[in-house]
Amino acid sequence: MNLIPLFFMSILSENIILNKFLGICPFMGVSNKEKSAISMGISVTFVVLCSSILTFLINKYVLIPTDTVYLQTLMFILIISTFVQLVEIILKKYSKSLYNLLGIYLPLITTNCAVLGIVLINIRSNYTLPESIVYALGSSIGFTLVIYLFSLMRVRMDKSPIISSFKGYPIALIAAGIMALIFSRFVGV
Amino acid sequence: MYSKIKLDDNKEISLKKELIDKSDITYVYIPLFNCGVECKCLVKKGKKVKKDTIIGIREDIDFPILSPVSGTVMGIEKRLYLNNSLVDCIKIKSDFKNKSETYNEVEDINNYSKSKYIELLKRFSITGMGGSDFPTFLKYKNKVRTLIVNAVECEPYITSDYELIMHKASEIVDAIYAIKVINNIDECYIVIKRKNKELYNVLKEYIDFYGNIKIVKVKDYYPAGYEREIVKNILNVNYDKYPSEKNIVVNNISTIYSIYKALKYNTSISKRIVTLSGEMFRTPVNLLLRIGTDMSSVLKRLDGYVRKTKVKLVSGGPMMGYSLEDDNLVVTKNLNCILVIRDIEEYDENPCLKCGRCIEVCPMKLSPVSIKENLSNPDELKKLDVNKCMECGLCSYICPAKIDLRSYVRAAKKEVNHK
Amino acid sequence: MKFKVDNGPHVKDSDNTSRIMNRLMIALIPIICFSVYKNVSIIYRMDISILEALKPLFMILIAIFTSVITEFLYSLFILKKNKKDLKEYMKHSYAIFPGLFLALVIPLNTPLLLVSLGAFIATLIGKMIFGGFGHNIFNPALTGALLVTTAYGSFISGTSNLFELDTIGSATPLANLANFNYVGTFEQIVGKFGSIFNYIFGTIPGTLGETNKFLILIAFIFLVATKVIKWRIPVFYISTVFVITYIVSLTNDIGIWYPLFHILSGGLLFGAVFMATDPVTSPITPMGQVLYGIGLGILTTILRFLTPYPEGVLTSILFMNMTVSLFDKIGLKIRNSFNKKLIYITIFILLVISTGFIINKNLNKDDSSVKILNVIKSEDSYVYEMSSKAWGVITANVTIKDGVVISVDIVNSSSETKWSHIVSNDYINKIINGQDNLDSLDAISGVTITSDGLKEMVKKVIEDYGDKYER
Amino acid sequence: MKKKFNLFNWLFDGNPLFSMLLGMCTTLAITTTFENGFVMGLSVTVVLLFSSIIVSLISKYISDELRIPSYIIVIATFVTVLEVLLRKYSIPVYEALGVYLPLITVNCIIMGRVLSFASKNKVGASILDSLKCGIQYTFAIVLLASIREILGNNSLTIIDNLSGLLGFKLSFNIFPSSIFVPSNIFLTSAGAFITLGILLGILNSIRNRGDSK
Repeated sequence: MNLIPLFFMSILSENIILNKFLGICPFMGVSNKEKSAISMGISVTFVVLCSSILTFLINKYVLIPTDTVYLQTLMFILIISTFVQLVEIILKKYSKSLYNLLGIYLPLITTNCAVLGIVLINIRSNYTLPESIVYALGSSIGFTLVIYLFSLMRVRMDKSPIISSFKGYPIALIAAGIMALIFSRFVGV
Repeated sequence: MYSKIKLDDNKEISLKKELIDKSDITYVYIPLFNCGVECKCLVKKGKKVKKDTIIGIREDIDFPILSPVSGTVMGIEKRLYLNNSLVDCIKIKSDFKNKSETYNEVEDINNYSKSKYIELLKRFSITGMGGSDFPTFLKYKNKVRTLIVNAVECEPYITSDYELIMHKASEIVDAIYAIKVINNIDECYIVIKRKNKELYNVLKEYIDFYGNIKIVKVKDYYPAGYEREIVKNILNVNYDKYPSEKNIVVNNISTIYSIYKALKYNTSISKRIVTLSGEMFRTPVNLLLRIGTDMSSVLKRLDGYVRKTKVKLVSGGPMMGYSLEDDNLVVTKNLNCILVIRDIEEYDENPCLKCGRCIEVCPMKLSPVSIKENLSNPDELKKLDVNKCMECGLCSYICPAKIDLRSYVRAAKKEVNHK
Repeated sequence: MKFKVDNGPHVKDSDNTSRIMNRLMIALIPIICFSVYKNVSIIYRMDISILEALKPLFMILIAIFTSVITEFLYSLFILKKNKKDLKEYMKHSYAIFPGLFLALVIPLNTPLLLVSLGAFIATLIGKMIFGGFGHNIFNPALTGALLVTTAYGSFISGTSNLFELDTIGSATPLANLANFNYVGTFEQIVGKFGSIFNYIFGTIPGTLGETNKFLILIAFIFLVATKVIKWRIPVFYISTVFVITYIVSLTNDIGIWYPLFHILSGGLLFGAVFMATDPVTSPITPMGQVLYGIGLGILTTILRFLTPYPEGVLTSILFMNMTVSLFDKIGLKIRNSFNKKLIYITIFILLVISTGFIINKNLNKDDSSVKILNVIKSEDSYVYEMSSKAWGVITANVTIKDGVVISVDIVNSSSETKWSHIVSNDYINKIINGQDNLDSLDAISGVTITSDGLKEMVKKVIEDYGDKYER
Repeated sequence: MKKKFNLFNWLFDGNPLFSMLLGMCTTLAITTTFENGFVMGLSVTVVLLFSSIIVSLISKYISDELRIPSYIIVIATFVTVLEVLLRKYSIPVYEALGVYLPLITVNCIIMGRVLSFASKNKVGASILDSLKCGIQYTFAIVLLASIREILGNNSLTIIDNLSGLLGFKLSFNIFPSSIFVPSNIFLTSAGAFITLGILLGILNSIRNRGDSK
């Protein structure tokens, strides 16, 4: 799988949210304002990129040699949460503005399925290092794209007279379903 | 890029008949109200007043309110003002002698000094007669480089300015020249619709006599007669709030005539032409009415209603005018038309089609539908610069879903301004 | 005497929503009549039953009937409207259009049951759940079409398409183009369907709405003159597609007919004039519409060239429906200053040109239609995961044991592949038995592309197995 | 009158999936067959049970800001144990759940339940609560899985991947294929979203109608 199709595939047809269902909790929760959607996306991209590199290295040089592959889940979760803690401290100290922009979402990411999901898929489909970086980058861009598009639609849906039992989550799910259908038509780009 | 909307102005229906003089009435009601500000009454019941005596004052700019007739003050009563709100007016019983306090004929009206001119405008309470009722003397306070006389009358049905020009063209041009000399204005323009050929011929004769007053013809589209629109069309200048920022003064043609009366005869204008028109009015006509007449008596005498259940009485033009509850409206200097039109009920609102016509039609390039949708968050409203809206009503006019967008924009204005 | 008081302007424009919708209906009628005439005239020559001939008419009637009934029942039971204002509600919610547009977009050979299901879904999920008329985000007809073609795709292509089997052996012009890897001579791509005029006057296979381009053009002029649709969207949409395909034709030095072919074939013209300009699901601001049109053009060309699905219009319109409020935001921001508009226009034009070159680059890559996805070694045989771009993408697992292919099972196939034919002729076993001289095995009529695809796959596996594992 | 022990209300009002919409990451993906749903529900319940026991025991000794990382470690260990067991005993189930098995650690239900309930109450109460929450979640996920499978390919596989363990296969078709033609859209991701959306809508309307009566 050379890199370019992998990159586009991970954004469009194999989109993390719409095709693999990872990261739906923030997808439903956070995407009511465009600003919060974008900042969520950026923070996820930031964390996923670095943690996938980290996990790849650790998996290659620590887990496989010592044949403790089953410790993967535990190890990755630890890496991700410590990494998020690290990022929070760095941001707080160095760039205050970036911190207020991303700050509130960082703790949310540790419990976000998308981050661990992307990392695990990278390892499970045994991508090489460049491939896993491209895949991580692609899926987090896909994540941000879908969350941003969805927040655009959410703003409009909140204003329209949907019947009470479908307001809120059910209509959001149906709209996400249609989005998933549209994204699945982009196969092979 | 906005497509210019041409309204079918059916003005000719009120020009068929000759001007009828209905100005001899006994009771006169002068509203203690100017440009949205309440005024104080200075006279008590039973006091004898002459024409042009000061009977009320607007404290903040001490602008006088004058009596149009000589007679005795009967007291204060509530009457309907043209914006459909009850206002207390001074009731005066006219003694038909019509003696004016300050009347004297002046030979040469050009040699007033600027300060005397402004003092005159204030003394004879000259206000904008196009509908704004704005005290004219404030406009002439600082240096004036261009004077624009607005005779476009772009609202449908209204022909009162048209009628005035046909009768008083020479006096108007004399007044324009006098103002030009007094304030040493560089350029003077009279703006008329290209369509009104007769006005052009009538004015041309007198204009040639004075030389450097120019007549400008404007295309016949709806908000052509608006201050901002005229200034942009002729001088290609955009001002923020008032034209006086760019030393421009825009006066309605009837205001010029009232200035003429003040300069020539030192008296205030006491009569004004009001168009009475509309499909539901059997004989549309132009009336010469005294300021302060109560329309209900005039209308009863004419009794021209085509009796139908769904009827609307509108003061001013159909686009900018206010619909009135009752017909006991009081004639004021800025009332130029009374309409009796059918209330079309198929104007009920249905969901917005998002067709984008209101955006294309807005002369100030605003987006009324986005303003309607963002009523709840004020920071978005600021970005849509709501205050530039001149409430011409075109967005509500063009909307196929018949949504009254102008009232949403008005609400947004209130929301943004009171913050 | 008391008068009625309201604060709006007291005289209003005579035009209103129902008149706009009537004019839209008038514009559609000639297109419907032509499609019915076309089907009847073709069948007349082949003397098939009248019922079959009038299928387009039945399709449209059933679609309209279902969508009106669904809306009626929805407002009766779920919105709980009482008798009086139910009539009023129905008058103002234009229930006909989701069904009608669906009938005009869905391929001709969909069984009637599916058409009514599509109309039901289009009205219910496409429009009513989002809040009824004026509040839906996606174009209802297209949502219905997308859901139905994805859900029962194999069903649609299963039944024989009367029109195709008759005159031209294979599928719509666009599918045919896909087989030639999007680049070919005039003969191969256009010639097969007669001259360019056939395209304009619609004697080529395709869905109901997209056949007669001439009528669509007339309808476009009529609709723009009477201010029914937003003219900027179709104009910029079609010119973008023209520019991009022109770039592709220039770089591969094909004639000017190539961009014309792209515009006149498939659902582009009908989609641009009727579907993309559906007022509710398109941007409001003028500049937003311009950028929306250009975006649509870029997406459609990408979808047409780079994805196995021949038809790009449906998906690109639905995708762009999601970004409508983004384009409105941009439109509002730049409405006053000319140079901001210039910046956005140049950005989008650069995008258009770069898409042209990107497509061109991907085209020349000789991705032969058959690809080996990956090879899994089980006990003694190898399982090849193959994908072949026949009519849409088919992926299959071919197991080969020391040189002999023992089984070919299809993993998944795109919606347009016709499986009933392949299964009925037990074609797979034929391939397996005659696998040593596959070239002599001829394809099944009517399903030429799919059978060729399968043959190619098996040939590739044998050849690859030969040089990798034989030694 | 004593509130009738209404199974319907007990199942739905507080149901993590339907009312609070937690744990959707793992639900939608693998509920293509009844059995997958059932197995996922079971494994989530088991993990939830054990981790809430452990957490309720040790919550007193852990200082406040270390709470989240330590609880994650507890949950992760249990998930790894589950993973190893599954890999050892029934490969097909492990294959079926795939990536989503380790993702249970990040499942919002478990973290939510553990943080909000287990860390504050005694062992007994937290066991009961986790059981209740587990059963509710399994019921919800099984309901969704069966709907999707019936509509998807007109069958209901109860035991298929587990056959290695239990020895017998049990799956049967629901409607005779002449009447109802299944479409595989319900098995794709789009189908999952739409089915869950409509399901939630219907459940809300039932509950609203129930309240308004």
